[in-house]
Amino acid sequence: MDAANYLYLSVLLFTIGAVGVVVRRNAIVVFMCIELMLNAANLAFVTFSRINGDLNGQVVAFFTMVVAACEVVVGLAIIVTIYRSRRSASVDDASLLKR
Amino acid sequence: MIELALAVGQTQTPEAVMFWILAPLTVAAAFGMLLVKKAVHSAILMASVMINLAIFYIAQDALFLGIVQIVVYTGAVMMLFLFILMLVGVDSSDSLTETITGLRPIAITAAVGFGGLMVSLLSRATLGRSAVGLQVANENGNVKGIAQLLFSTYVWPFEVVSALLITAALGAMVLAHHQRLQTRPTQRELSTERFRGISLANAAGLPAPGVFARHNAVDVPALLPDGSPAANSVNATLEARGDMLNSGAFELGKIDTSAGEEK
Amino acid sequence: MNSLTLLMLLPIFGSVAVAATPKAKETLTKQVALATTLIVAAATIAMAVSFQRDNVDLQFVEKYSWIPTFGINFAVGIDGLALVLILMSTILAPIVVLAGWNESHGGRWSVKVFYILILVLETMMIGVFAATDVFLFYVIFEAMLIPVYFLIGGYGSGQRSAAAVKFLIYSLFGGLLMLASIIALYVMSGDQGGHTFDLQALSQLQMSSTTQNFLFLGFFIAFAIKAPLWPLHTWLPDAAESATPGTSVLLLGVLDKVGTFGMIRYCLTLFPDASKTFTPMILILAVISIVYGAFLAIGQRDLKRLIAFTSISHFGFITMGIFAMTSQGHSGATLYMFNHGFSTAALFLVGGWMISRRGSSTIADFGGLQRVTPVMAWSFFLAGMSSLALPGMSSFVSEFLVLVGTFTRYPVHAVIATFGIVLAALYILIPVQKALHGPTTAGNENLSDLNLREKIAIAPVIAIIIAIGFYPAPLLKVINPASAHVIAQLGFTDPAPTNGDK
Amino acid sequence: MTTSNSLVYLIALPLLGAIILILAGRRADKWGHILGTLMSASSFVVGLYQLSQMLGRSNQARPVTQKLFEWISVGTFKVDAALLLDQLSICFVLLITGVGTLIHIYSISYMSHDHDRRRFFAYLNLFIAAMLLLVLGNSYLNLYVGWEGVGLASYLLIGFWNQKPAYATASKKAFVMNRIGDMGLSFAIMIAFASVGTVSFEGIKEHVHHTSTGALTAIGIMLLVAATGKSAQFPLQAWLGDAMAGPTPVSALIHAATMVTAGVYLITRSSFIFDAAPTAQLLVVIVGAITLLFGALIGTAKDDIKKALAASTMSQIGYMILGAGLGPVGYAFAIMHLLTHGFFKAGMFLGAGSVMHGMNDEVNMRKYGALRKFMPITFATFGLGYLAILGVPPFAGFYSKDMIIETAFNSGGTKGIILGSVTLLGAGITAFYMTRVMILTFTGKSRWDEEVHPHESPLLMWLPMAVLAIGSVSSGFLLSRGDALVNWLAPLFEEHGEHSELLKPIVVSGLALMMVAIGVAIAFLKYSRQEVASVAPEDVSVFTKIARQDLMQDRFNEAVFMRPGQHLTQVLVKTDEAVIDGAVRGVGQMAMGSGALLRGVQSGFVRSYAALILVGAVLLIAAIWVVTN
Repeated sequence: MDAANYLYLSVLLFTIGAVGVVVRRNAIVVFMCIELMLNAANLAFVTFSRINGDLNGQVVAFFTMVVAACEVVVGLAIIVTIYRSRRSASVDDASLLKR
Repeated sequence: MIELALAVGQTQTPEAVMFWILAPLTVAAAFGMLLVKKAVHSAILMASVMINLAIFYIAQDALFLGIVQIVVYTGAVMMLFLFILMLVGVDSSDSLTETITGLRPIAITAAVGFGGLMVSLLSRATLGRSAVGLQVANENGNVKGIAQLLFSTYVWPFEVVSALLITAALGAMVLAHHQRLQTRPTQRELSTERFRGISLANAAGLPAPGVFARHNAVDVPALLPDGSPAANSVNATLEARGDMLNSGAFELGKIDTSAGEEK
Repeated sequence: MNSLTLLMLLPIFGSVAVAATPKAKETLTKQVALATTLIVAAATIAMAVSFQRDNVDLQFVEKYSWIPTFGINFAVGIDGLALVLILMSTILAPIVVLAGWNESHGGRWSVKVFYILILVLETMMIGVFAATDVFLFYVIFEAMLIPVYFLIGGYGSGQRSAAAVKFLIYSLFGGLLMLASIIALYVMSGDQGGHTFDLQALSQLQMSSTTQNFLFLGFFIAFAIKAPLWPLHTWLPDAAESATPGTSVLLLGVLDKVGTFGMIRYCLTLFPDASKTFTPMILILAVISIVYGAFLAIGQRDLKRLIAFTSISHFGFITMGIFAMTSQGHSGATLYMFNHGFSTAALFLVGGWMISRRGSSTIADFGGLQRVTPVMAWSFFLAGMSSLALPGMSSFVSEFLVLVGTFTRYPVHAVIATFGIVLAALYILIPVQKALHGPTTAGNENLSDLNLREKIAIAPVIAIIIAIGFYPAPLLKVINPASAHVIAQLGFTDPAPTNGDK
Repeated sequence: MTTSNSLVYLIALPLLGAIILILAGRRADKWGHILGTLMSASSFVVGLYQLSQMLGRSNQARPVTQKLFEWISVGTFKVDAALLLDQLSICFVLLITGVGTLIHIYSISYMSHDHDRRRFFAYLNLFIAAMLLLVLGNSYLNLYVGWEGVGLASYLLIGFWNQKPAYATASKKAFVMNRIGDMGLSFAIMIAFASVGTVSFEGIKEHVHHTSTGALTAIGIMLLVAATGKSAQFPLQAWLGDAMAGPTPVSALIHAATMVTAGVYLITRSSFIFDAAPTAQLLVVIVGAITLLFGALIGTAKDDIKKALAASTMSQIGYMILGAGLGPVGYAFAIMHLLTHGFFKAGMFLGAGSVMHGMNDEVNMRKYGALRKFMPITFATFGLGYLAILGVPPFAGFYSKDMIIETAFNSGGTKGIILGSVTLLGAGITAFYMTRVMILTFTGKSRWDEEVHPHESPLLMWLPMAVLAIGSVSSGFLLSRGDALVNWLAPLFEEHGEHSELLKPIVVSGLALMMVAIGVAIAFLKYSRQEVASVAPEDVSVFTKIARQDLMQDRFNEAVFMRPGQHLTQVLVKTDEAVIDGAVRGVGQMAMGSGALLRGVQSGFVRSYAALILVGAVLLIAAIWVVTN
């Protein structure tokens, strides 16, 4: 089987994730969509690793996972904090940046 | 299309069977994430995407990553998501109508453009190259191979990432930490407050939800002796979140008339 | 005193001294500032005495390496043109300090800051005329904006912030164009024998006429904004309206001269061919400025704006004289720069006193001042007569030289510009009539006449105006060789008498 | 040419007086008028001394010069501050300082009640100095300094009582209209320099012969423009009537005897240019002819005694200009008329001042009448001036005016007949309006208000009037006896060939006297035989109405220059704010507008930022796609 198919799948997932980030309003869902994009990237890395016959791609994917975990921890903490003060998990409600 | 057909034709190995079954499922689950209203459903769909990905990793000779994906990602991270969801309110459902004008068409057009361009680029880049495969690299086992790289070439990034992880943990703690402005009232104080308060009505505690009402669900207010709903019988969080059912609908004898809710 | 660098440092020392004075003793601060400016003026006069009048080369030349990597030097030197302008600036400075003794009150910042700004500005005023390194000139040209910006925005009146910003942005825009041209010159100098910013070396550059035209415009627009030439003048009335009278004097009297000075020193020297190409257009702009400024002055209701517009008209004359390319026009223009400094100073200072006494700058609020405050009225009248170039006043000599010099080569321009003298009579006599004549209007009965300090401040200005009007020879003898040199370098000779064969 | 070191004192003395009086301020109130008079008188003495010196020299050596210092010198444009006193200048010097001193003396008394009398004398001295500079300057540029100097003095003196808005406006109007004339003078100087290369009288005179007629005509016309401004000639005559706002001595000195005649001086001084430029000369004559009728017609309708005299001045200067425009033959007569006019018109103005002095500053002649009994000396001096202006022999005007009329007739062809007729007609009208002035003021019944108590003026006032009256009587005879003035001035002007005599002098005199008699008779019939209304009647012919409004000159100026000018100014002010500054502000607003527009993108919504990032990524990838394609 052509390994490129995984790449196409990765692109598809990434795109779906990107749309989700933009379209969904629930901060947690937005977060999950970001995770989806990261995972899509990971899939691409793993596939590259296979195509090149080299484990470097897998290591990068591993690092990505760690960074993603960190990001999730902090991000979710932020969501909780925002929820605590604003009683809402909608990203649209946290729009004070413009003022 | 011809290339796609060729690719389909080439996919004959078991891996191909697996791919052509799981890949559509993965994409469908991902799509579902966008479309379902409830965040919990999204989370579950996300988990399924992740498990599928883990299978793809393993299929591509990335055994370690596949396991990590399941254990760390699907197991830990997704559970964290669920926890937070619970904390925020598991029942809350999103409205999918767009409030920012023009955002959705832009997003979709951009996404389609993005996907199309990427696919086009990928097809240019990979066309006519076959994969090398990881048989050589994984000679001593996938885990050993990765470990060798991690602790030699990537030892410095590895350390940095560990620092990052600790920092993130600390950061999360700091963010989640809630400074109390007053000392926590003791049992005694609470009790005094109940009895010395403005009214004795709450001395025996707040009314439980659902009492005398048609439903005894937690989000249905109790009915007072005169038949009007008791707003304070329902958890304030539910009310704030808008999850409380309209008590007017359960009011005795006034089922069809709408009555303003007492505060 | 034979060192320009030292001359430039003197006000800096003074500003340090001013900064060291205790905050509570404002009078001491002012006295230190006044003493500094007086010393600088005396030093400049001493310098002028030892100036060799017939030597057309730069004198008092000094050169120190500043940024060797880019071939930038701290290079100064003056010819007759620069000497006259430095003389004017340093004589005006103590007058401004003395005349505006109380201008620093009611500002955003303390009295000390006001005088530090003035003294720093004085250093730059000397430097900008003395610089012979194009980069140094540019740096001072732009840096001068800073103290003026704060002087307008911090101590002015009315819409002072808006006016200060308008002034700054206008000037910066021009400066930016000039910077582009300077960089282009620098790059070209690298291709032709070594990177340099030296004015002398840059004037020898070979360049195509298109390049020259573009670079010329870069410089010229910057100077046309400074010198306010129609239609780039609209910052001036606003700035003058908001600034304190003293600041206005420095702004119109000295800073704007950098524009006309730059036209001679940089536009004509660096781009002789382009100057010739653009001369017809510039002359038209100059003539428009003369007539337009005069008409606008007639139509003003605010005294400060009126004076600003008269200056636009006068700058039209100066520009016309510069680009008439005759020795009379050139010398006249240079002399005009000197004279305009003093006649505008007189108008602004006396106008400022009138305004501060009355608490309004609307001309209609005055009336009958000649009965109430005869000395002030006389001073204003004489300043006005100088502005309308009455013979016997210094401006007449320069204005007439400009007209005669222009007429010999561009008769039509000169004829139209001469109509400006009728308009000048109107724009001076209308405010004179409204403010000084007529019955004393309500609210003016108890205005006080000039006090001793103010009389001391205005007396030298009027004395210079009248003295130069009758005996301009000392200045003309300094100016003439420099003007003749510029004209000769451009390859022009004065038109010979035609005997009417036209 | 003879040089002298004392010429400068002529100017310096009165100038010093002016400076002292201005700088000394109130401290000089007590002695200011005496100092002013002394300075003027001493200048007169210097003038007499110069005359005596000049008489002692031969005809060609009479002009003297004095170089003071190098004034302006740039390239070939070299102008020295230098003075020239020749036969022409000395006439003016003596007229200015002589009449000037008399008027100083008169003013001591006339202005004694004004607490700004010192300032008045300062201005008078300033005027004397400027006027002397005007006639003594040896180049057009020096003349120009004096030219504007007298304009300034005139402005200050007309507006002496500038607390009255109308007076302040009158002074401004005089200055501005004079400036239009000055502009002509600057044009003349510029053309002279561009075409001849010098601006001194001597230098231009030398080059006249190889300078083209075109250039000379241009210079001549521009000099004429200058003359019309200063001498209140058509079309720049409108300021003179309003200039009567100044104190009466000023009207006598500046607006009758001296400053307004500067135009005549300029044209005579430039005789070498006009003689070589016939077109310009013709224009001079035309201007003179128009103005002499114009002024005379205005004079017939004025009820204000000073304005009637001003109109008369305008008309008489018209005679002089016309005389000067007739070429070499006419210059001397123009100057002669200028001198005699200086005497009799100054005398009459002082008389008018005396009348006003006795009548509580009333200027309306309809409120006078029968003053002969109350002011006998004024009546006598005024009457002598009256006879002089009419040209009744042997009074001064007879000699000078008849000469101009005669020269006009003799100027040849149709031109001569037209000019002669015009001057004759002018003489008739002059007789009419001057008689009217006499009748309304001094004879008939008294028409003044009750509170007025007319009385004769004090000695200091009537003495100068008497002196001027003597001049009015005798000057014409003295100047023309044996062609004294003509011969005196002859070296300055080109020789003139004999003209054919159209009419014999005796015939001209007869005709002139006949016209005068007619004019006087009409005036008698109209004003002496019937009651004069003390209020100007309204039911008058349209011509009278127009004449009362100075033949619409102000209306014309207002409609053609002032209002369009004001509109233009207003439009330009608005344009400047809206269009030019608007464009500048527009650039600023464009920046702010685009900022505001782009700010919409910064909605604060994270998702819109994300969408932008996505769009950016797409664009980036599209770029890669295009590049790698």
